[in-house]
Amino acid sequence: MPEPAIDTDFIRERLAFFKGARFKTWLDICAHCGYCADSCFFYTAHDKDPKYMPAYKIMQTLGKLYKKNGNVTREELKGIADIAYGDCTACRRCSLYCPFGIEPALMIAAVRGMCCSQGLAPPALMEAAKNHLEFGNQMAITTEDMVETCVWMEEENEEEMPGMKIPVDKEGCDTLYVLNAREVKYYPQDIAEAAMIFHAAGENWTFPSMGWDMTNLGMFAGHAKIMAHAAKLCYDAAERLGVKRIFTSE
Amino acid sequence: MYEFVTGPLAWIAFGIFIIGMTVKVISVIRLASKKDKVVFNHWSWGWSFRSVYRWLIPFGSRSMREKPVLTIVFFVFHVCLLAVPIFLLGHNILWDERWGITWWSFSETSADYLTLLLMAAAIVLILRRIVLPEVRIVTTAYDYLLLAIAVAPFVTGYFAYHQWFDYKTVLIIHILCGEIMLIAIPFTKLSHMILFFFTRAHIGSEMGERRGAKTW
Amino acid sequence: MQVFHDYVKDGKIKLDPAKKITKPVTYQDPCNISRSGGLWEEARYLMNAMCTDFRDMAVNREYNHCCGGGGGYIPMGPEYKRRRMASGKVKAEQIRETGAEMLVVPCHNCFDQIRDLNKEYDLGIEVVHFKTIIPQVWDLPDHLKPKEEHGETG
Amino acid sequence: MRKGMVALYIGMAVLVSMLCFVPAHAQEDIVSLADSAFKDRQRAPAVFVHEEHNEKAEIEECNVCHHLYQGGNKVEDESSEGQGCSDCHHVEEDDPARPLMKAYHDLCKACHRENDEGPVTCGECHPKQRYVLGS
Repeated sequence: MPEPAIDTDFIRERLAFFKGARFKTWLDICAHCGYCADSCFFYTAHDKDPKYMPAYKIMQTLGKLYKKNGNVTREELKGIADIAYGDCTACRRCSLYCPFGIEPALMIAAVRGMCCSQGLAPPALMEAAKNHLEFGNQMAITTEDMVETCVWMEEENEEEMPGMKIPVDKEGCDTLYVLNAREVKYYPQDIAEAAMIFHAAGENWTFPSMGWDMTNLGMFAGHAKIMAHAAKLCYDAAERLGVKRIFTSE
Repeated sequence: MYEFVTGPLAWIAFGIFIIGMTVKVISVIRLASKKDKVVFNHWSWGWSFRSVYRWLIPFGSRSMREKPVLTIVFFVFHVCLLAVPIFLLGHNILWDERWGITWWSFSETSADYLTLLLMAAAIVLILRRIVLPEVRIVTTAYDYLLLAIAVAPFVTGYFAYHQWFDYKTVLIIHILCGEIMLIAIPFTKLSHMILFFFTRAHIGSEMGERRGAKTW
Repeated sequence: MQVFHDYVKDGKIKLDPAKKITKPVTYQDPCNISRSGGLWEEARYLMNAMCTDFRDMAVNREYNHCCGGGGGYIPMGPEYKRRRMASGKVKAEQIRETGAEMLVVPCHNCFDQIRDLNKEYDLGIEVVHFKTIIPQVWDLPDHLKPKEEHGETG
Repeated sequence: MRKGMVALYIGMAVLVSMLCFVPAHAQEDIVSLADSAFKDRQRAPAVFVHEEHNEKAEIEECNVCHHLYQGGNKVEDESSEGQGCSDCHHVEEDDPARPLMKAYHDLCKACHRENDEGPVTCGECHPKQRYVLGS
């Protein structure tokens, strides 16, 4: 099956959108001085292979897109996506080492957005991100499963800590607790541990049946719609239950 | 010719430099207030100033401390680049005669040594670009051109001071090089001489205000 | 993180000094919590409250190195695992240098990544959350204690 | 009586003109403006061959350069030759009578620029090696 052509008009439009004062100034003044190289663990982990130094990664991604004004082939964009997703975790460490305080992480995020729009985000990441839309969390866990897990954890730890509850959707609490969907799927004990601590501290808390996954894979993938959706779920839950604050597990 | 390059052309060069930089600053601020509103939601002058200040003093930032040799070279280069032309006796006399402004000057001998120091620093910077793979990979012809634009007034100035070759010709070339640099600043990466303060202030506030993370 | 710190600092949860962990422990500063979250001193307060031999990594606080699993790297799946392991070398070496036997990390991304690194680089380290460790070292008031005094959980 | 007065006048005039003649002769040897008031020189003294300069520039009146100021106003028809420039202009930069270096620069360069003749750049007057332009 022939791969669809790149929607260069769209890319151009995004490039124009991102060209605010920050991106423009950053790209304009990067002096290619090399201060950022040693700050990047991709660079040091690969025996100082220069192709992993942050400034180069930006030149090869966002720099290239601006230089060609979005007119890239699918092959080229694949290469760009490979760097944007696979050679940078957007940890922002290089920003602290740059004399100009340039933020490659934000630029990588912008590039990811453009790659994602052309279907070039890593498939597994994209799939997990899409789960946010369908299930409200990245692990495709249904609300029933989640509530069941909570009940199971309550029972499991009954002996350990009598009276400990995992209150789902309790209205009028002080605190809304949200967590990483991996906890529910792989480490259910984590919920219990949090519950025990809240219980011991006498916290008046609740756990939402929807909007409990605070991870935002849409953001990592560069999918603005999913990103907004995932964040909204959490805030909706907070509003619905009338809590004063949100605690996240991380 | 000398009258022309120190007269009308000097006016043009300084004019383009000052107007260009002003336009640049205004357009950055305007663009930022239009497209980067998020920056101003949590702006902190305190964090900004501290970030700028720490990066202006030698070894004021962790990044600089981790690369001491490079930092020394960078500082020598930048300090000489700014100080020598501003405090050079010959320039001072010229400004006094033409525009009636004057200030403290270096002695001719110290200016001479500082120029040598700058050229040495420039050579190190060029060698770095050639020798170090992580710098070579990001180096483009444009980077060398910028270095050339920045260093040419000093090389020619050094020649003129020592009156090597045909003095008057060298002097005129020197003045032209200086004017080319002034004109180039607003339109090239050299504009970092002013934009540095903006980007530094931004990151200082960005990382500091919300997170308390030091950007130095 | 902030919450646990406040609980312990405000005395809502009391820690039992006798239960403090004695083996060498280190702490992973997650990018989103330290550099982008500003919560590094809180973590150290907790660490020192919970263990007797806390060893910081060579580069820490806001200058920490990413574990190598951030930015959605973990959910990118198995195709990316080799690259993830290769780039995690820096973190693995940092951990090894501390000589710690246990590593506390408040972030699930880092958690998974460091567990993978543990296997890949044979670090022989126990990776845990604050959540896991606090119930091990706390001093519960009597009315909250289980009927037949267990002491510690696994 | 009258004759005696005339003789006295003539005698004085001769004396004065002789006095004038002596320094004028001495000036023939001037080849540079090495004013001893400058203690630490930044550059070599400016090359200046008095007679040659005046011939070339067609200057006949001394006070074109050896001006005399009184109360801030130039006194026409009077000249100050015989005095050193540094008698009035001091090296100190806050000298109200125009600091010495500036006085030299202004005097020479203003005239050169006005007449579009003669050196105006640093190195033309202050050669790095004196013998190059000294001849």
